[in-house]
Amino acid sequence: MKRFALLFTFLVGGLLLWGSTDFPDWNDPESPASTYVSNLYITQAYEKTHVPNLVSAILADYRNYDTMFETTVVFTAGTAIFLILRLPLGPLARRRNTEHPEAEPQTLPRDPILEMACRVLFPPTHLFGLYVLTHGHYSPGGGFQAGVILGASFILLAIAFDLRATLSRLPEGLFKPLTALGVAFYVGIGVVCLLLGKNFLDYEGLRAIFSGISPQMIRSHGILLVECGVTVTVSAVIFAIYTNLVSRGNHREGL
Amino acid sequence: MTWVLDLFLLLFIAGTAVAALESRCLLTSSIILGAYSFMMCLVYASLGAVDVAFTEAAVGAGAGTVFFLATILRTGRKTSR
Amino acid sequence: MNFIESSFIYWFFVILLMIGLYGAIAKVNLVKKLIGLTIFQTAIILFYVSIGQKKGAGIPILDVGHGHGPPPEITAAQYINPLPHVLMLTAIVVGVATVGVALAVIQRLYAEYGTVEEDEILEMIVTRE
Amino acid sequence: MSDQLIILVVIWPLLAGVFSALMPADHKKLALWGLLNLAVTNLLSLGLVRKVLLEGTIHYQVSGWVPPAGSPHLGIELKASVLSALLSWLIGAVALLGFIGGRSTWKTQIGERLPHFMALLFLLVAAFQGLSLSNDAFNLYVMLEISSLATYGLIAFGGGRAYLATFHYIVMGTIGASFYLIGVGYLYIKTGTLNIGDLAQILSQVELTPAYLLALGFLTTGLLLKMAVFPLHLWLPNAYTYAPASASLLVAPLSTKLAVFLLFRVVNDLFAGRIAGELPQWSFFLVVVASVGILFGTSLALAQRDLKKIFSCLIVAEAGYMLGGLWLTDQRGTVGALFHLVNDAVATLALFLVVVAVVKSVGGRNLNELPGLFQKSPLTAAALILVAFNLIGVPPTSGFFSKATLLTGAVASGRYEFVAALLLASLGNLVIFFRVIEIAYFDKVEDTKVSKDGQLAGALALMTALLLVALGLFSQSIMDIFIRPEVFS
Repeated sequence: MKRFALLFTFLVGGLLLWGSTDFPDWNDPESPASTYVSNLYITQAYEKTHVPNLVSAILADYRNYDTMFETTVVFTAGTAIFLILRLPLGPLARRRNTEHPEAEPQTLPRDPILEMACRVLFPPTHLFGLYVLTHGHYSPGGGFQAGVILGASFILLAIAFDLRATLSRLPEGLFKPLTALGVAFYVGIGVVCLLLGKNFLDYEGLRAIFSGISPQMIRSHGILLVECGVTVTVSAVIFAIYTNLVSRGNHREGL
Repeated sequence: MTWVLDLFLLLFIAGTAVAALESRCLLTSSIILGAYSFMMCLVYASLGAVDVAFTEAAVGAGAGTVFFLATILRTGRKTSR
Repeated sequence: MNFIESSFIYWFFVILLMIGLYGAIAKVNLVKKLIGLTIFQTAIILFYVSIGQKKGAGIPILDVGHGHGPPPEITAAQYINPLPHVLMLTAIVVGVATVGVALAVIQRLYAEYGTVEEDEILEMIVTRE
Repeated sequence: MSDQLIILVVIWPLLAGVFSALMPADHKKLALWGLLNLAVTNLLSLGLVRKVLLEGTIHYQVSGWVPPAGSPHLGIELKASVLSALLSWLIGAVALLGFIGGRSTWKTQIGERLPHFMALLFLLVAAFQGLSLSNDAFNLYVMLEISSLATYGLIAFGGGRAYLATFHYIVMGTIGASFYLIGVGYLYIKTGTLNIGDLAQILSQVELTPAYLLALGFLTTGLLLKMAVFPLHLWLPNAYTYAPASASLLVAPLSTKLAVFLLFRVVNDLFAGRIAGELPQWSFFLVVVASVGILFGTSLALAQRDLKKIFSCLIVAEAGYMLGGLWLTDQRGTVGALFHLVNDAVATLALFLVVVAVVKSVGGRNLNELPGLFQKSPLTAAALILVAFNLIGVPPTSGFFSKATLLTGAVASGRYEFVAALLLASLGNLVIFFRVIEIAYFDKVEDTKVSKDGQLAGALALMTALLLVALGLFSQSIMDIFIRPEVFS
């Protein structure tokens, strides 16, 4: 296996190096990748959407169909992990459990310094997450990053205190539906655009609701709306994945 | 003189990649993988991809490492290979 | 001479890809396999990001304050190609989702067989039948 | 509203999946909910097929970025040709029949996790629909990954040995998808666009330099991994065997077939007509791989004793048929491969429905548990025989017509090793099914009470198997209307 792996690896590596002989100069402004479609994005995106961060503009407007499915990927992963870890144990595992019963769930003793530090850190982390979400139009950031930061703040809570205490404040019945609702919100905006007579996820359709807004600003607002949906799903899924992975799916013991 | 720093960074990244794969302790491996992710962020950022760097720092180095740690805590951290 | 902004970065991508691919195929420990897979995926992200680079261009965020000023004069040469960045945001998220699912499977394998070494698991499967 | 049909086909199952996760675990209500949504998906797909037949290929710009004439596409484009519309309906129909067939196994295999299980099923349907309708190279990667992630969850749900199989699938599947991504990156470096239509237009005018060849190579290798062609098939047999029945009913018929369809897009749309003229050695190599794969898959199936595993191994062989057909550099080969795709999706569905029915009738799916099947459930036995005819290639089942078209293509391009592999595989299938039917028919058992559950499941399997005969009877018109217009000549 090792020898086969080496052979395969060097084959792939060699082929990739051979391919590089045929590339345009690496940072050439005139290469096809940086001229054909890319120039249109750079020169038109701001004019059409009023979003200075071109990455946000393309991510949540030009290619928002991709982003919708990316959110779905996150939701799918959350659901799959939930399914896998909640399965009943197989016969072999049950036998092992009766032969060597597991020690009581071990948690580290609670540490007042750590807890205090987390108390202090928790609100600014949330605030930063929301800032990253809303300021994604003007600086690096956006729905995914904000979602991960928000999710991470809850993970921090779960690590510093114990998992059960965190779950009593943020119970599974609350964040599990949120994973689905975020995706539903994103798709819902697309459907609203569709019902208002435009193509799916064409934010111009929303102008019928927000009257008196320029076509550029409605795109800007549309981007913010879908990013909110992304944030909800991502933060809930990140926390759900953590709680399930760390407790083998039974939510009894934390890190 | 930035090329010295760049070269050092790239060598260090390749080193951490190998170390993460070859370490005997899975806990060490996953922490090194976190370091690897963080240094990849530096490379992305120096290539001008600030959004990618941000996402990699949050998702790859942050959440990914925590997931690895959670799993290793619940399985085992030693490996003979 | 700048290493990161030259075709040297492509060689570096190939090296990382080879390390990751080797780890994903040859390692026996399942967590190590997954680490190899992660390195493999980051290598591809590096490849895409490096496609976007452009000599003398800045990051793809326009310098227009909070978007209320008059539209500035924009020439394409001023900004780095943003499209590969967008694609890679997607790829990173897909990568971490895959890792999460794989880790869940590893936990179940451990619960079932008491080990995360592939050869030991295969051996137990054979003896069980 | 009818302009929006193409997007509704994708987002209806997506929304259904998302809301399934929120439903309570009530089997009866969820069955109704699933049936309703799949029926709507089918109706939407049928509407799409009708619209495409009347008005020709549909191009749809998601988020409304319609490019001015002569300018490249900025947004993501969906495209429904007659073939992809047909495929979209095929997905809906297979999902519906598989859903009904899997209903009886929910109680024992799925239990209270049903809402999430169903969410993954619907997300998988949505991803499949997206794969068949998208016209953007990167969007196809995202769709591939959703379909893979949902499949991982569904397969791992089988428990026990399914876990290791899933892990292998995750590693192989991710490497495959990443290879596809590298291929797309190479094309992007050289052309600067991701839209398949624009890419094809540029590619038709350039000389095929190393970067293009590598792009083609990586796209093909990645998709071969997803198709599970020998020697990249290692993950498939175990993964499909140990998956829960209602998951394998959806995954097994469609998953590899959509990878075949993507390969068709690469060979036929992106590199239209270039392969026959400029890359004859690639065609030679891949047809040899396909021939070896067919023989290997069939002999692998011969060695198994678990009915479901036999059928899973046959999928590996069938992937070889379609790979070979696509690379024959003959139009008839491609037509045969695509018709075989449709035929094989239905045939695999019928095979796995037979497995469900067999388990219901005789209580197990190992060959030594089969005796008495003919007495206990004659309908299941009839379905088994009919599908066997299809796989062996007996007229009037569609298997005969797809194989005949593949054979004429192979003979016309002088690839006799492929001809030999096809004929030997038919012989191998004959042996496999003769052995199964022999055990099921001649070995007598004491208890010959007709199993009611088995008869019900068998009736559905028989109905699906009869669809194969219908496909066979209409094979010429299906090829003429849906497949030939799409194949580059």
